[in-house]
Amino acid sequence: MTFEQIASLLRERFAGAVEEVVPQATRPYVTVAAERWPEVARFLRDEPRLKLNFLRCVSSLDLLAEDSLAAVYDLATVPDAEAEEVLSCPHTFAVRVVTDRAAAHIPSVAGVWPAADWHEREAFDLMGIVFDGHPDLRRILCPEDWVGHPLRKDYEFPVEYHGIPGTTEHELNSPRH
Amino acid sequence: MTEISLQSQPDLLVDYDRGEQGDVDTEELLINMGPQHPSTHGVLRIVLRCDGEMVLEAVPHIGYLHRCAEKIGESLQPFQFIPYTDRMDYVAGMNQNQGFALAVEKLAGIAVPPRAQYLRVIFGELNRIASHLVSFGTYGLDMGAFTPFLYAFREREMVLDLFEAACGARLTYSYLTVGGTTHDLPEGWVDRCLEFCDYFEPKIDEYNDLLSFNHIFVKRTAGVGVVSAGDAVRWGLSGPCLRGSGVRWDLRKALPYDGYERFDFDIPIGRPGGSDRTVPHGVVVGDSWCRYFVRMEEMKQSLRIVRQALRDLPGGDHIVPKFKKNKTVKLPDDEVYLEVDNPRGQVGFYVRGDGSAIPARVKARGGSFCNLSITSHVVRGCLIADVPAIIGSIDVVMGEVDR
Amino acid sequence: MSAFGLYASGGCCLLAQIGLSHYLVLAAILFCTGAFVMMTKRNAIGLLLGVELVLNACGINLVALARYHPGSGADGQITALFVIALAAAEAAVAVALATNFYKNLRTIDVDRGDTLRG
Amino acid sequence: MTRFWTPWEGRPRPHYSGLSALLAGLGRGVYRVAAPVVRHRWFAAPVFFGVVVLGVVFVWLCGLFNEAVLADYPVLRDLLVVTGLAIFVSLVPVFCIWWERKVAGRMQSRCGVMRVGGWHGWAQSPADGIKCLTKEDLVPDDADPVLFRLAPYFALTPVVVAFVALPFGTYWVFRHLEVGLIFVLGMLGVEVVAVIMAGWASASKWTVFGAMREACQMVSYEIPLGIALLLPVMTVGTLNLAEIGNAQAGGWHTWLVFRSPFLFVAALVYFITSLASCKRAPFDLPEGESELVGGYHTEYSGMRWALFFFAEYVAMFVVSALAVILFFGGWNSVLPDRWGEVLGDGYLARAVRGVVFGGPLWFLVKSFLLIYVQMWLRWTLPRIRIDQVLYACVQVMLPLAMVLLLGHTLWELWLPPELIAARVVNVILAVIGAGLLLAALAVIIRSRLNARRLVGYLAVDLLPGA
Amino acid sequence: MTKRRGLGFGAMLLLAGGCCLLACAAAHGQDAAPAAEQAAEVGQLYDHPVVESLLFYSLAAATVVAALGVCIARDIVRMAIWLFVTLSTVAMLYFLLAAPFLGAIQLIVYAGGTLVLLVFGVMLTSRSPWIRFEVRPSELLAAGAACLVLLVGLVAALLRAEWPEAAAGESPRVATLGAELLTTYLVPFEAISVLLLVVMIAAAYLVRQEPKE
Repeated sequence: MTFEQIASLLRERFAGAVEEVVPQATRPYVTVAAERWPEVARFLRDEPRLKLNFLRCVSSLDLLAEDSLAAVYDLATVPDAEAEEVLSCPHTFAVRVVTDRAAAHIPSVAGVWPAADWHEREAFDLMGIVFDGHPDLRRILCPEDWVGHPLRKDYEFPVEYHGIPGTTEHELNSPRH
Repeated sequence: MTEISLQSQPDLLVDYDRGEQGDVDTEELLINMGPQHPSTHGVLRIVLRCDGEMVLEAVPHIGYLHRCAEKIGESLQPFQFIPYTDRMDYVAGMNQNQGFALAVEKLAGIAVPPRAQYLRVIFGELNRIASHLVSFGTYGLDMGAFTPFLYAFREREMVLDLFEAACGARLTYSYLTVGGTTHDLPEGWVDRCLEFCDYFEPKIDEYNDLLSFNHIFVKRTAGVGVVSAGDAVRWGLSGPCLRGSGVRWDLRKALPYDGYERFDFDIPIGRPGGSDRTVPHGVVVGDSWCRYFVRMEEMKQSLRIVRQALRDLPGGDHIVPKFKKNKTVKLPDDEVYLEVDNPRGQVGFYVRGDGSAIPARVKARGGSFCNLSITSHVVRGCLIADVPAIIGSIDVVMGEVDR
Repeated sequence: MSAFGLYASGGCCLLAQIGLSHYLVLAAILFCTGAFVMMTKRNAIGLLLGVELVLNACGINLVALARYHPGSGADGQITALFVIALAAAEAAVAVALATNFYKNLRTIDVDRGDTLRG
Repeated sequence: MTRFWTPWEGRPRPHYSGLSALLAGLGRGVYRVAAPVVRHRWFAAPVFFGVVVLGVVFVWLCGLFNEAVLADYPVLRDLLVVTGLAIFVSLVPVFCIWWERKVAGRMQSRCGVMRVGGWHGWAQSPADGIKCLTKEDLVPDDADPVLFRLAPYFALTPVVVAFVALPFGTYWVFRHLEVGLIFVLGMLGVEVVAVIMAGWASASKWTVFGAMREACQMVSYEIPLGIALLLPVMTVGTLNLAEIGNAQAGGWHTWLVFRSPFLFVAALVYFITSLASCKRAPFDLPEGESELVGGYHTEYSGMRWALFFFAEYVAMFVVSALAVILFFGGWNSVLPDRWGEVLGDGYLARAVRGVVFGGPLWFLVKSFLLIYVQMWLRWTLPRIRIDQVLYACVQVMLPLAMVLLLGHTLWELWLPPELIAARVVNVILAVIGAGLLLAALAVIIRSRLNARRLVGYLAVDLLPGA
Repeated sequence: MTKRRGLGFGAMLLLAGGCCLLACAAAHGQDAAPAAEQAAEVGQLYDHPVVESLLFYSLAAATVVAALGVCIARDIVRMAIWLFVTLSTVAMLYFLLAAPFLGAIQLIVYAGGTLVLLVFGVMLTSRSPWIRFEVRPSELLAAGAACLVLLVGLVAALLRAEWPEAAAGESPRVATLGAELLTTYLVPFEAISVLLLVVMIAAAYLVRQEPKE
């Protein structure tokens, strides 16, 4: 199925959920309302025509202009083990879920794709998006006591962390963030 | 959850202290495997909850190698970021270069000359061989067999010599770059590469005789850490881990890039024991032995691809001419996500431009990162000696996990 | 007779010929320490150690008596052999008991295990 | 100004005190003197000259001591033997470690140690010894201080004491113990206590795991080991190692291993179980570095750690020596001993007889051959899992050993060696053994001849030593 | 630290020297076939009363000290180690008593087997190796007193009693032991072996893994 077909399928299935369809992008995607996202995800995974069973990546975005954060879910369909000859990927798909920057909350889909577990933890760690309903949401790459979320555009690198100088004087004088 | 308590109060890891009275202590023993441990490749730390030699629960803790390369990517031009991709999976730098270069090219709409594509395929596959050699050798180490490690590195040195002849670097190449490759091949490189292919092909069978079919080795790995095909897909495993579970899925076939569709090669997958002369009895699809053996077979396929590519290697430019002089590329206000098939699984790069020469967002999806996430699901109810067997068969590179 | 022997015999005649009673006294001391251990240690394994000490004392007795009793033949040594075998068996059972004890009562403090519940 | 953080800030200086300080200073002094000498290759020449001279003297002694000389001066003799044993025991690990590194290197298509001392890094082990002496000796804070320090000595002592009853030749033994075999076995078995001490006293979980594994392994493998040793004992009818060795003086075919098929298999069983009992691969679980960081000696460093390795290598020699004495003809050569009578009784004749017709030389060669097989296995095989170790012992080795014992008993009862059938079997087995040895030799020669084809010419040309 | 290391060396030398000397003493009276005359000579030498008494006193001292160590040590593994020392010194005493077979068996069975078994028990019953059991001082006093009385009584009785102070007789050879075991003592021998079998089964039964419900 092409992107347009999947998008229209979603449109008619979840009228209000699909907020925006961007087919002209190099990698087209649809934007889904955060509160409806889990059911959409479950549909994408279980719909026999799609079977988007493989979560490739969860990329978190800091859209400073719109003052919002976003998580982009890249999906693909992986044929079953029995399929000997199916070597081409039936279809791929991408969903973007936008949330408010001040209080970033997106329902977790770790229950739909277990692969989302660590991806969402990473997004929470580096971008500060809180995934509601995540089994164990805590920092994964940064230390537990790290301050702030590094990938935000307005992030200030700490001057010192446990006696380790973080920002050198040069960077203090000419910040690059 | 226990994980949280472990993480937030590290002194819980000391489950007894000798001063206390009484003879009864906690039944379980909390063991801190890593970050400095001979068999946790790199700085992986796994907290094992053991009952005697039996592992009840394993909680991986990562991030010791975190450099936030993505933040760096947001302040550098693509050409400048290429070296950082090397440092992610430092065992398969070429493939990382290739992935990022492809993403940027797709975003900026750059067409790569055919010779460059062939060179990328050749070097990608050679680096797949080198990386699988490392994984094979270190897996032997994890099993307590020291010798295969040195054999593997002996051969890897030859691959590295080829790389050095081509780009001058032996570990972090930055050779495959946006628009092609930084240099063209030196004189006589192709002959040396063919020589290596002829030399290396029989070696693979030798390694199989030495380690893969060794009775002890099979006993140690067969049926250990079994991952069903469904689990593998659900947990987002990729590369040899996914194929070891019997899923015939390879991006080089499924979503071909750099003209992989030109070449003729097979996708080895895990097979049940006894199904075929080369698979010893007792092997279950998706166990450590399958994951390991898929790599051994992939090396042969890589040799096939390299031979074909060397055979009909076209002439012409090795890089888009305009990049020979000025190495800036304007990224449109658009986004792209592109995955390539690394030795360790699918490595994806999400690049988002904002009209300037510096990307607004760079996200790297590490294959090892996703493969490692299944650890706590698999390492349960096995023996302590099985933990290195499973981790080694998943074959993580912490640089890629922590990025 | 060698030079060393001559020198030794000339040197110190203070040390009397070692006889049966020396060994018996030593065995008695060993026996009492074993008894002391059995009385004071409340750890099941500790008790076991005490028993081993006592058994060793009796082993010394047997062998010494056999040695200084001409004509006794191999009796003493063989009995001591039996003692060692029995000690091994007893240790095995005792450790098994202690383990079981611990499984059921979560302790190997014998004073705390005063119930008959398996 | 930002404070720049240095990783070595506030790190304690290496701390020596008392005897360790003395040893450290001594080691440094020795190294200062030795290093420049060792660095120049010309030092190798006199060393090897000396080695040759010593060899000649040794050969002479071989002949000289093959009769009970000095029997009238027991104290002098004992002093001589004890000194010799001390020197030998301290040389065995030094040589074996260097040798193992060379063997490993060759098996891995590299050269092993090459630098220290010039010729093939012959001085590597002494240099390592000096290094271990000068290292700061660490005792973890939580460790049980006394037991932690005692454990290495408890590991080394028994295996050294085992040499009291270990004959290198008919008269080359400190004491002819009537129960020599059990004495040596007991000493080998005592070593496990040291390992448990070390593992427990280190107060580290890895070491405790190593100690537990060692305990399981030793206790379970001692049983098939002992049963396998019962077969030759039953055949010869004594526990005295010297007598067992002399019972095989009739030449190649009279070695006990060829006496009956059961003994033939028993030798194999003994070898495997002895691997397990001295923690050699594939049974090196107690120190399996990929699972338990260092096993029972994780927390040890410097001299104490070196003592553990001394103990391990000496134990390797002892088990190999036992195998040689009990199965492979001890110090007897492949030629029947009585052929040597024709040589007469001159000193020269004695020397020749001591070299050609059995003597410590043969004993050492055989033992070190077995040690070589141990190294060979170690650098070839992966490590077994603990449950597989115990399975292999209880389900395979133990029943096999028992069957062998029973079968050999019946064999000795029904087929006394005079019977023609027994002779035939004996000859067949002897031929098989010879065939195996020759096959091994052939393999070695072949691989030497076309290393390029086996390893690959690229690899050979890449060898640093090539 | 220095003293400790010295202590280590001392322990090694003491153990090694002791074992060697005792092995010499054990050579007494046994005609090891090829070196009969020599062994006899040496036997005579080491059989000298002074040497023998020196050996005995040093060994007895070591035994008593180790036994007291078992009493005093507080955590169980240390007790086991002390017991190990006691067992090995007793084994040496067997050598001194011209019962080398017993000595070797003691080393193998006790030091090798039983002790490891004990340590096993310790580590199986408690994951934390450092076990302490506090006993009330009153108990200690009572026990100590009782044992002291017992000791005094015993020693008094021993010294009072009239022992036939015969010189050491010819001690039986290992072959004799074996023959005796299979002839005179056949019944108890078989009984012991049956007992061992029963014990094996019993132990396996006691520590069996209950099925998880």
